[in-house]
Amino acid sequence: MKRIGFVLAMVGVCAVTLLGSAQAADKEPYRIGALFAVTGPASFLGEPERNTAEMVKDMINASGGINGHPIELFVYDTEANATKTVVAAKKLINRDRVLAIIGPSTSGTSMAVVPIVNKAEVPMISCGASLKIGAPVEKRKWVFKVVPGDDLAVRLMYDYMKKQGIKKAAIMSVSTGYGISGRGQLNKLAPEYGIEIVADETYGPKESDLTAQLTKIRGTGADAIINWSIGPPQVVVTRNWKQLGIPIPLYQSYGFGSKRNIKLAGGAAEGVICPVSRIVIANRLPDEDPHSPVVKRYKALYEEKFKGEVSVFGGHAWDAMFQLAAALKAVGPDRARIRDYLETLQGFVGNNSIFNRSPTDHVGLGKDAYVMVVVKDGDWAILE
Amino acid sequence: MDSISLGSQVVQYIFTGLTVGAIYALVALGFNIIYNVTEVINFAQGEFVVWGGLILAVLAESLGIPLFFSFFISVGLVSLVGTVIYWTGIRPLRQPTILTMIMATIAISIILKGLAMFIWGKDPYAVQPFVEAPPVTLWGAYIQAQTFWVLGISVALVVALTLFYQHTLTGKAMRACADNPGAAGLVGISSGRMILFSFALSAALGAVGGAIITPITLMEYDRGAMLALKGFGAAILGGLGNFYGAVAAGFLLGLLESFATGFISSSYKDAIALIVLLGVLFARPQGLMGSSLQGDE
Amino acid sequence: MTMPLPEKNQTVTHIFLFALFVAVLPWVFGLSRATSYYTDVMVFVAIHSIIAAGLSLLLGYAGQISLGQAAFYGVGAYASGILTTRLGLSPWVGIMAGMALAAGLAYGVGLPALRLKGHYLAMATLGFGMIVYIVFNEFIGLTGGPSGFGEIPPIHFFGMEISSTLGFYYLVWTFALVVLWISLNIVHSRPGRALRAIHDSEKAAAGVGIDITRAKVQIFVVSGVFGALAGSLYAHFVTFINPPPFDIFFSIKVLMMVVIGGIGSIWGAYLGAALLTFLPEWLAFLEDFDVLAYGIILLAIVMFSPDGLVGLGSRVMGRIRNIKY
Amino acid sequence: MAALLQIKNLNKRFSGVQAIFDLSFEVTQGTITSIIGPNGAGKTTLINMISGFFRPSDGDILFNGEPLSGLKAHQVATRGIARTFQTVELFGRMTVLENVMLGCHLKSRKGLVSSAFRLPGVLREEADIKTRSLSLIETVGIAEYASMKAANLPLGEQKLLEVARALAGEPRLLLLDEPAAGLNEVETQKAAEMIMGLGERGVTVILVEHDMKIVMSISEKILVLNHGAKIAEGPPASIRRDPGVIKAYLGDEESYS
Repeated sequence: MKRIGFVLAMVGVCAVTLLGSAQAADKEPYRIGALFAVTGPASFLGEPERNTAEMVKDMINASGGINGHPIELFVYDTEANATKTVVAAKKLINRDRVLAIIGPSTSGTSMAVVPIVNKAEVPMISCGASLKIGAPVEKRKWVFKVVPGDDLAVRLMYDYMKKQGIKKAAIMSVSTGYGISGRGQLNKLAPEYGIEIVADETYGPKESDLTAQLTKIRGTGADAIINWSIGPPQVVVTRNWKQLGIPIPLYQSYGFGSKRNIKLAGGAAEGVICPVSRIVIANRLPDEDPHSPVVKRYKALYEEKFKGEVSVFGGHAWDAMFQLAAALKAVGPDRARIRDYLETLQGFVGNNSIFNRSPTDHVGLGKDAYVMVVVKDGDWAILE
Repeated sequence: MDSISLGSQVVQYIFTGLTVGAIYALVALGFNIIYNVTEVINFAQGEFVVWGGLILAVLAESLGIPLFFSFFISVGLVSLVGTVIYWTGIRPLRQPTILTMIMATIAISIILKGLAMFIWGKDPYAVQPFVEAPPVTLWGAYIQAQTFWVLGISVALVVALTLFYQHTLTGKAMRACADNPGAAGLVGISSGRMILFSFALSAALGAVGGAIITPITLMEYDRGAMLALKGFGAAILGGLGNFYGAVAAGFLLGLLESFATGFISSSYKDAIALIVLLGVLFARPQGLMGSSLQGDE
Repeated sequence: MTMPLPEKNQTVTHIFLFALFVAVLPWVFGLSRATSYYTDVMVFVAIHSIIAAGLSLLLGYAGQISLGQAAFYGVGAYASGILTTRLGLSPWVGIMAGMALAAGLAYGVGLPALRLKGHYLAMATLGFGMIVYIVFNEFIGLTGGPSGFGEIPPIHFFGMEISSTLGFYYLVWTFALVVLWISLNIVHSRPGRALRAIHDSEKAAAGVGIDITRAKVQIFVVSGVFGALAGSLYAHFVTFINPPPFDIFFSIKVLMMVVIGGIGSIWGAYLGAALLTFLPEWLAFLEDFDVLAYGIILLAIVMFSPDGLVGLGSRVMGRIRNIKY
Repeated sequence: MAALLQIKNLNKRFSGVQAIFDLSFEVTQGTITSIIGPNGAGKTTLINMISGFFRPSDGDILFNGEPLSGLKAHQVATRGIARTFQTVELFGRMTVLENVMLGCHLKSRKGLVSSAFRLPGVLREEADIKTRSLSLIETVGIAEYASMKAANLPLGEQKLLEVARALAGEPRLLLLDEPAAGLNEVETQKAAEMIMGLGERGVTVILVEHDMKIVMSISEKILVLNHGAKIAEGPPASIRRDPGVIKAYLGDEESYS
């Protein structure tokens, strides 16, 4: 059944491509810029984002563009480096004359670009997670954000932990922007949930062994370990946790939400608890979940096209692209009006949340961006 | 609730330090092998480790070739990479000064990293432990089986290298270069062959490091630079060109990091290791590598 | 490398011509939309040139390697950023404070480190750079940690706020040209001659009464001050700082600028900074392969022109001259 | 006349090997003193200790009545002691003129800051140094090579350049370590004349040399070392007849007469 659906969809896409390219060609393209960390230390963000943005562009162009205008997408690799990002942003604005910018991928590079887009008056939809990107609104007139803040994930996790009767938690985090942001929220919100932080360990993104940190934590009498990182260390910590036979549960950040991590951990991931984005558990989402159609569509398209597992991060680019497309469709190629549209966007259903923005909230995310899951039999199982 | 006695913690830190230190030691040895013949630090050394691990992952996990064979094929292939590097990147250098050779090795490391990204992508790869076995309990500490492989193979390599340098003709010739660095020069057929051989050997050593550590740590394309830096630190701490120094310094750095994590702060473990390293460097009497002006000849 | 002593007027003339070239460049770039953003790239070329000039003095003239220049760059950036945003001080105070702090650090580190030779010195400066980088990451209260901080105010010049790219372009190139002038002055004078002497023979240098340690530390301090100046300018241009631009890989990049440009030539440092800053822009069309191409180009330059772009240029000029006669 | 240099009970040991053994002697201002002895007698070691390159194991070196102990090489140079090296140590990548200008290092003042900003006086001092250096190059007779790189000079001229560079610092004491080694007949003659000229200009010279013709013809005093110890000291005429010297050193020296 599914396969036939796919084939039909592909045939449809091809047909629309032929028609659309003929249709869209005669109108001036809409130029959109994108700044993604395709290579470098944050490529786990930038690569799926780039892939997704290109895919969405192709989809829109294949279906005849926006009001007949095709999208022209300019993607530059920031390597997660502020210097490169600044130059690339200037290039997008001055050379490519884009109507709006999607990205940058990381919080740091997003912050570096904020003053540039504000000055040039170019709307930007950042794919960084930090709360500072979207606030204070007075200083972020042209800046919007699609990624749920870490506070949402932390709150969901603490809520669950509280129900499990956990009183003392040990934090481990990677010493990058991703880890430090999560670590900050973990420390800040713990008292609200009556949780005491008994250890706060960090490690580098290329750490090869974390048994020393785990051993130190064992000596603190913690009830649970929370690891906030992305990439290889979160697999290493999972394996080390199993190897050391540590009897307390291991919680991970939403970055763990990839089947690949379960596979790399080679069985050690059984029992790991983490908040994940809906895209990770797309197949199990009930149909009544309002995100279900978006998430399932995105997952199907991405995995078909790129032959790899869809990631939560690519979903940010999906949301950003479609928000921009909606704006362009409604107001046309006018930067100021695109900004106004994005600022008052209501009821936009994205991968993680339903967006309801306002002049006082340039993020506009709901509180239910994540779902708690546990690894069971090599797959995710929804908790509660 | 979980707890662990101080003694068990110490044992755990020792084994963690030794495991990590073994890799530093192997990288440092690789530096020394090339340094002794050419007086050059090959900054692409870390990439050999990465390639060793990644090739092993492909052979053993994706192609399903038995681990034993995969291991040797991987080491052989990386050693070939080392040879190719010498032929294409080092030998064609005109008027090679130490600085241009270092620049060349940095450029080569960039190329190798770029190639690895192209071939394997950006995701990490895993390899199963050499032998599936439960962790060993030692005074309340848990030691994974692979750790013993890492330590055993590292020690075996050091012994083999020592025998090689003392008892084979090639080894003796390379040692002659080491005893009189510079005098052998960078020109001439025989020293050219020695350099070629040193690249192949140090690449093989790096590959072994990558192969034995990947089951513990995973491996991905951009890990090389950090490994090279740590290994460089070990090579310097041990005294450039000194094999036993490199091994001792590698283990020492690994232990320092793991104890600093355990008893001070994991945030500053690298800083602590570096401060110790700098302290040793600054306190080192001038005689060895210091100013020849004040030395006693 | 011959080092003729140019007459004073010759140096000044060269700098003046170069200044003219730099001054009209944005207008040339502005002619085509495709190159308009090159003005921004050129701002970074100027910033990179300043830090590379410092390393060129240290490495090309005194023969002392440093893999820790990014630390000074970061110290300048953070000093400027913290003093202006937290204490509301003038950016000029921030710049001066950054340079003073870098000078102190360079003195403190240089005194023990510069007694070391070759690879040992490389390791010591590398370690210094890594420690400073860890400080940037971990002293979160002061530096904002990995997340960094923003809203660093622009520089005011005689009451005029310099926040446009073009305005900053002229400001930063003024600094870069002054640094060029200072560096060339040092090279072509008594202290510069002493540095080159140390590079050639430490024995003979001591024999003619040159205080080797002092000379090395002095020039290390100068290189640190230049690095901090570059960092401060970076902070006020980008207005946001976080640690990655100041990591050890930037130190290695500065080293490559100096070597690729042509070691033992201040002009070479500027040329190298320009090439290594523009190269990624030119290679961007290769997308994920740009890293590979970048490495291959670097290797090719090292291979075919070990004395860098300056050497390549002078050989080409020589050949042209031969054809003429 | 007062002694410019006094060596008192000087000893130098290299990891157990006694290179200089309880050596004492004096050098009078304005004279040429030669130090001779078979290879390994400790001549160069002595020069290295006087010039601050080696530290004595014990004993004193007094220059102008003040001890030099503990001073580094460049500080010794500051006191007015210049030297040449047995194996020529030039600044090979710099021109002949620049080499001599470096010799003026101690006789010029301008530091980093004033040079960096071209403060007043920098150019004038630079011009002065240049003029003085050019005249010194002329004095030693290598004027035609002024703009050649030092490493490309013939050996004889390199040795002369070293002397010119040493003289540029206007030293009170000049230590010459085998200035004639490797030179041909004509060059040697030239060197000898030049050294004589130095003495006449009031520079005190200590000469280490194997060429006995030079030593005998220009020295006012000769010090003979063997195995690090002094075996004779006196004017050429007495050294020539000293049986100990002849036995230890001159016995097999056919060329001597």
